[in-house]
Amino acid sequence: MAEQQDWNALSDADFRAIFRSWVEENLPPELRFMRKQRPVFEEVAEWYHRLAEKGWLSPVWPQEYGGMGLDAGKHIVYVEEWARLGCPRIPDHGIGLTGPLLIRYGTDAQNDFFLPKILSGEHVWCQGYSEPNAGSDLASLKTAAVRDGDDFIVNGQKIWTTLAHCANWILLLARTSSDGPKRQNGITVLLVDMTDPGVTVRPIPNLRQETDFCEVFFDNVRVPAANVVGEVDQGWALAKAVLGHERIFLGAPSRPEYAIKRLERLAKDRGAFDDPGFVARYAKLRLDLYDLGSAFERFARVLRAGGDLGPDVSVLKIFCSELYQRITEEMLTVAGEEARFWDDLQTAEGEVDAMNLYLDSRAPAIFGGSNEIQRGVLAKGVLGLPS
Amino acid sequence: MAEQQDWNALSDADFRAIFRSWVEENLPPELRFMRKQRPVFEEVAEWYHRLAEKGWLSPVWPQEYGGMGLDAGKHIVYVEEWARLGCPRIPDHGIGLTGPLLIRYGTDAQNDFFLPKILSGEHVWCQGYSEPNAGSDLASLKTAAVRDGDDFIVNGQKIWTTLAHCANWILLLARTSSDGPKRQNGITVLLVDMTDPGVTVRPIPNLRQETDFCEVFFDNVRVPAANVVGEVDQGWALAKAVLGHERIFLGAPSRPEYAIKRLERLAKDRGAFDDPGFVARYAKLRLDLYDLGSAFERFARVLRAGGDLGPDVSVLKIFCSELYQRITEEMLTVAGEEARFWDDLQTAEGEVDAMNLYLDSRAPAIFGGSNEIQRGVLAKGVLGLPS
Amino acid sequence: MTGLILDDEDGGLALLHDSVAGFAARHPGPAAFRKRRAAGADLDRDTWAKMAEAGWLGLMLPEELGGAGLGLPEQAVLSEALGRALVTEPLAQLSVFAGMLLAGANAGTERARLAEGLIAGSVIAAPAWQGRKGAPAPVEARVSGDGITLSGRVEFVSAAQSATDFLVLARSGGEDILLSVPADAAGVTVDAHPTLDGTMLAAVSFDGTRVAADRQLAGGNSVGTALDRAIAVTRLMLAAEMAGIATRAIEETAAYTIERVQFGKRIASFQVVQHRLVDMWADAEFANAAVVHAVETCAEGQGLPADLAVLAAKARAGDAAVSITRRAIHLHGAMGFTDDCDIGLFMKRAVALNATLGQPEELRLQFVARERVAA
Amino acid sequence: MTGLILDDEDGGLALLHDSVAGFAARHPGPAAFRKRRAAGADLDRDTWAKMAEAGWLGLMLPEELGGAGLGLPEQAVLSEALGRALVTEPLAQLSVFAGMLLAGANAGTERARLAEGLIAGSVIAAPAWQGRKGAPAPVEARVSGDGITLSGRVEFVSAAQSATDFLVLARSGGEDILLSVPADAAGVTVDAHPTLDGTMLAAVSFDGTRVAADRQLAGGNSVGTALDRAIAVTRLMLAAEMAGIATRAIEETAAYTIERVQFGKRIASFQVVQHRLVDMWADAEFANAAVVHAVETCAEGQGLPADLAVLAAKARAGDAAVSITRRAIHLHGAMGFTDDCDIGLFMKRAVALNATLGQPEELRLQFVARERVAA
Repeated sequence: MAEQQDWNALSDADFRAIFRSWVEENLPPELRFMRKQRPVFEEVAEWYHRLAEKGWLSPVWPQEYGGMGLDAGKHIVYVEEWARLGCPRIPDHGIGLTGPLLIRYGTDAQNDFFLPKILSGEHVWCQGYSEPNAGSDLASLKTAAVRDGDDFIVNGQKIWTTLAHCANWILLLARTSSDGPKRQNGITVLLVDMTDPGVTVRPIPNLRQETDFCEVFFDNVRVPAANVVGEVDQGWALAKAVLGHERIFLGAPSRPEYAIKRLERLAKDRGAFDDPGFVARYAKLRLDLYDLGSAFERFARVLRAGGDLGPDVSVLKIFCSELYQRITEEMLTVAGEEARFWDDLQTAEGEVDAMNLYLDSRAPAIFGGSNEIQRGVLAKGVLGLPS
Repeated sequence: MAEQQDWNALSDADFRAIFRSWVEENLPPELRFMRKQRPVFEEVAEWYHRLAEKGWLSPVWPQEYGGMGLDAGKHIVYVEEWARLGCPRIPDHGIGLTGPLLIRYGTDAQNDFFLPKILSGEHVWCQGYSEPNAGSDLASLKTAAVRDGDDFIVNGQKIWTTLAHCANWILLLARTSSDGPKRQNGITVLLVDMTDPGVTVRPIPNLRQETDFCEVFFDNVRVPAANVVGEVDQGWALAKAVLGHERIFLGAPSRPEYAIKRLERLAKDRGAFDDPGFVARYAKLRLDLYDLGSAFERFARVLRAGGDLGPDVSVLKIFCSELYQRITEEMLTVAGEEARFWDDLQTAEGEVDAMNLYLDSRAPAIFGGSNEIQRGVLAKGVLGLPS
Repeated sequence: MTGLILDDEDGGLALLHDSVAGFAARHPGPAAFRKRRAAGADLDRDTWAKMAEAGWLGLMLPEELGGAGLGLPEQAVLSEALGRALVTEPLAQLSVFAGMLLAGANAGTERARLAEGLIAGSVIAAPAWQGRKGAPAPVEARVSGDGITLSGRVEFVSAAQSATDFLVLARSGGEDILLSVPADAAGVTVDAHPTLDGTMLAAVSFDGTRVAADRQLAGGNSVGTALDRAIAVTRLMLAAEMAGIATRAIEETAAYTIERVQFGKRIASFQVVQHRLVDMWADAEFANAAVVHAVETCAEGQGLPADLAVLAAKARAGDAAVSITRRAIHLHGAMGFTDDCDIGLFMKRAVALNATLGQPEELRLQFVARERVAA
Repeated sequence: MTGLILDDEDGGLALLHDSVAGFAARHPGPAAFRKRRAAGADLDRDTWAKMAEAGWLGLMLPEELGGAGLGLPEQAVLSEALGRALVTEPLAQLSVFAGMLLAGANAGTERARLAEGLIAGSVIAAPAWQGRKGAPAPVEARVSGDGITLSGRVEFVSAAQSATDFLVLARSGGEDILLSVPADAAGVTVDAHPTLDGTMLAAVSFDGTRVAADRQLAGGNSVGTALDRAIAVTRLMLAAEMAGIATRAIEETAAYTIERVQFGKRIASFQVVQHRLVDMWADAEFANAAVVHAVETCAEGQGLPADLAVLAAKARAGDAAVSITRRAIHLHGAMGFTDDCDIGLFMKRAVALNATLGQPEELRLQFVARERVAA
């Protein structure tokens, strides 16, 4: 049984120290600062199980469900240290999405069945939201779930489903009605077993020629009505509501921070710090990162004080994703004639995955709501600009 | 009587040489590279009259009307040399706007009366287009001209009327009808004597605390119907049509060219060329200017070959105005702690009007169709993007 | 959320902030700017007296000098609010900078006189210490008998025409000294030029100017320490003032574009305008965040982290204020290009403050150089 | 108007341009890119043979060498069209660069053999002359008897795996020489690594590699002259190729955004998307203009103006192609982030060409340095 302790009673510094020292002892060295942004379950299984054993796998779940029960402030410390120590990302849709949704809206039966299987790693979840014609405009989704006795019959297609090829359960948004005046109505959250007949997964290689997202096809898939979360037709509000303080992490500086360290390594090795032109460009990037930290802190302070985030937090995600891009673009400038190689660059202090980061940096400005969508949200939600 | 010669028969180089040597002999030295972008008539009267005497005041008017009759290619040379030699801008709405409009659409009586008075400087024209609520959206103009016997009675207000305070005639767009489905219909071009009763001019000081534009108020101003150009209600098409190849000059590199020379002078004096950070920023600006020249040439070539400009020429105006701003912004960076002074900065090679240029550079991105309007035109007219 | 968000348990900061808004309602900043500009003055003594009455001068001077003994958060909130209201009297130089110099000076009668007058608004003690490139450039001092003789020239002196005293950095026998010089002393010449923000900056020359020895306020290493501290704190307050300008400029521009109709639509409803406003707002938010971070880091003590935070805040707020106000002018269309429209005054003030005590490029290079030396 | 607009009185350029479009319809570039990448190859010999058949290799080689004797405009139009069609075989290196080296070499049997084979596609003569930072780095040559012995290592060699010969820059007794080395000669080692654009670049080492003396193609100052000329002309053709990529990328993206519907609207109807597309188009236009300007300036003769024009064109086209394709990926949304979508291949090719023979920043600094020395 996992350790039970009121982590929130500790000071941030104490909690940080405890977390850090345990990670340093328990995180297998070969998993630190993995090149791959999105390892599959098998690659990080050992780390997953150690966290689960310790009770540290799910930071925000209440302790009664096997989580750490961290408040938002402590959760920020957890995420910060995770990044700083180079912990690999684990397939976390079960921990971060399905779990919180069930804890908030699930039945006891759903919780009893699903939550332990997330912690054990038996169920690996993915998120079935986007469709080919419902990306930025998610509410236009068409995958249909039609009632048939005690079941729903699901037909349709999802896309950009991260790590679907190594998941066995999918949290599905499906259309159960299209009568209402608003397209947001008539959407239902379903828990779907991907090993059921009729589910097909097709991986989509990305710009890095790796697979971290997939298409998922549903051909008359039978899903028990017991697997509906919350009310039928009310899934949109559910899916939105579960995104709470976690929205801050979309703007956490960890990716640009990692990238700038690699930029510094490359620049040092290639003598770029002797070039004042580079130093001036680097200074701009360095200060942008520094100030992103200050801006992140501005929102973290709200959470620490027990407040809620407003729509303004999107500003972090925009700035962070664009900064990440600019840092990786500068890496290619420093790489000079070498900025053509697919493989990592060699330096005296180790490898620099310049191209890997450059290509990866194209993604965060698109995913999780493109930066254009975010700017629209800010225009309306913060500045109150008219339609 | 002015010299008559078929300038278009000369090579560009020959014409350039003839033009240049005459200007160098005849342009009063104190008028070269004037600090003021928009001198009033009196300040440049001598230069105006010398040009008129020589027959070189109106480059594109046909020779029968006292112009040079230059084709577009030669006109470009004329304008290029004008800028290169630092000729001051003259109040040129009569030459560039009223004259061409009358030559194309005016009656013989109008031409006989007005054209000579433009050449003599007796009539100084301004352009009465914009209104307080009709700027970017010019077609929504409301200044009304109502038929009353042989006259029109004009009531309304114009704004951003350049040099109206030293003009005595105004080329007015007024609404004569608002029946049609399109707001562009029902607009008429009127020639209005500003000394007539009911015309009031209020200068508007600009960011540089100089006056180059005004408000003009019309209070029951009586305008003879003989002063209508073209047909009543058909003025919109007229006003548009007269903007022919001259649109290229909105993107002529002369302002950024002048600004970069001043930047170089300041940078040299302040030792900035020893700072590689500055040199890198300067290099970007320098190459932008160089490439603007190549892009300008791309369109000039079309004109030289006798072709017409498409909507794509707007790209020059956007790039040019934004480059002008960036150059003047860099001047303030080089000026360092001095970038607070209102007056010109002193250098060993003479004055640098850093602040004057910085403030002036705010204007071209707004006037003559804001850069946002221009981008909209390009989106529709060149890329064919849908509404 | 917007503006400076600092811990304010007793509500004192909010009170201070509101007091500026009240002041600005009675004495609108833009009008005062234009009036002073038209007069060719470098300080409006009436306004200054009212600011003294409000208790805003020498806010951070210790209580033993008669000051309010308040800290960086209070001064930052005041400066931000003044920026937002476009109150452009040179508080950063005459209250913050001068105050920090006096706080770092030796106890004594002259210091007490200056501090008292500074707080009351009766003494205008103008710091005079910069060379042409902005770095410290002491004038030459010769001590003889019970007097000190000064020769040399300093640049970028605020309120030199209105000054009662100059706080002069001088060098005597290999040692820096700080002393006050009566503005009307023999051999003092003021060469003032108008600035973009409707005030004047002067070069001040001392040609054998003689002052009594008891006019010396500090000597030795403490001078450099006080000067460095004055520069850092003033930079921070300039950053706060620019953050205020930035925040106000985005508010004004949002309001204008919501009001202004073209093509039958409010121009704030055009997507391109919306996204530009969002970017401007984001820049202002980052400026506010950087200022808050610097205030808090400085409150934790002096040293490298505090120095870095101040450099970052001044650079960020300067870039934000200047570029936001520029974009604001553009979004005001032709109206923005007129002198009648206040938005231009905000831009001019932002450019002037940004050029004061180091522009962003220079501050960023200092940041990186210091951080990398320490690494 | 769009693309390269050059004087084309006899319509020869248009014909050449159309021939590439026809070729690309039969042999689509993206498919060939993926196929070669999957094979780990640095050249697709089938495609190369077809390009030879089309008469595209050694286009500028003089007629006495069996070439078409065409000029810069023809090569530029070809390169632009290849860029637009994403035909990514290394023509710039194996035809343009190698061709210019051969054109500048001494007459002789070996030159004739190489030129003939180059044109026919049977000889793959890979230039081998760069050091790690991209500058010329001759290997060491020792002449003895009727042979030459080479030792050293060069970087960034295109098609090294497929090469039949290397065109090697070497230094012998203080003098540069250019010679051809059989790819299968003893002591030649090829260390090839995959590149972003689905090909391979190699470091090639010579360890006591011995070739016959008649393999020397040039010596003395003419080597440097030929190399400089090869660099300049190749830079220009890379610029043309990148202008083609830029133009195509904006066309593809306009088409995609017109097609793609979200929120019930074509995304190309959103004003923010429209303005971004306009900016991308403008960047492509400027790239095209810079290339045309450079072609014409070079046609007027070698010298500083020609050199400056080439530096400007490569810098402009490089920045344009890279940044346009990046924005294009973004506007393709998640689709753009997939390997299935061709737009990513255009971006990868643009990055690779931009990194070849000098990136924009470096070229701009060269431009300014040369211009200011001359001023």
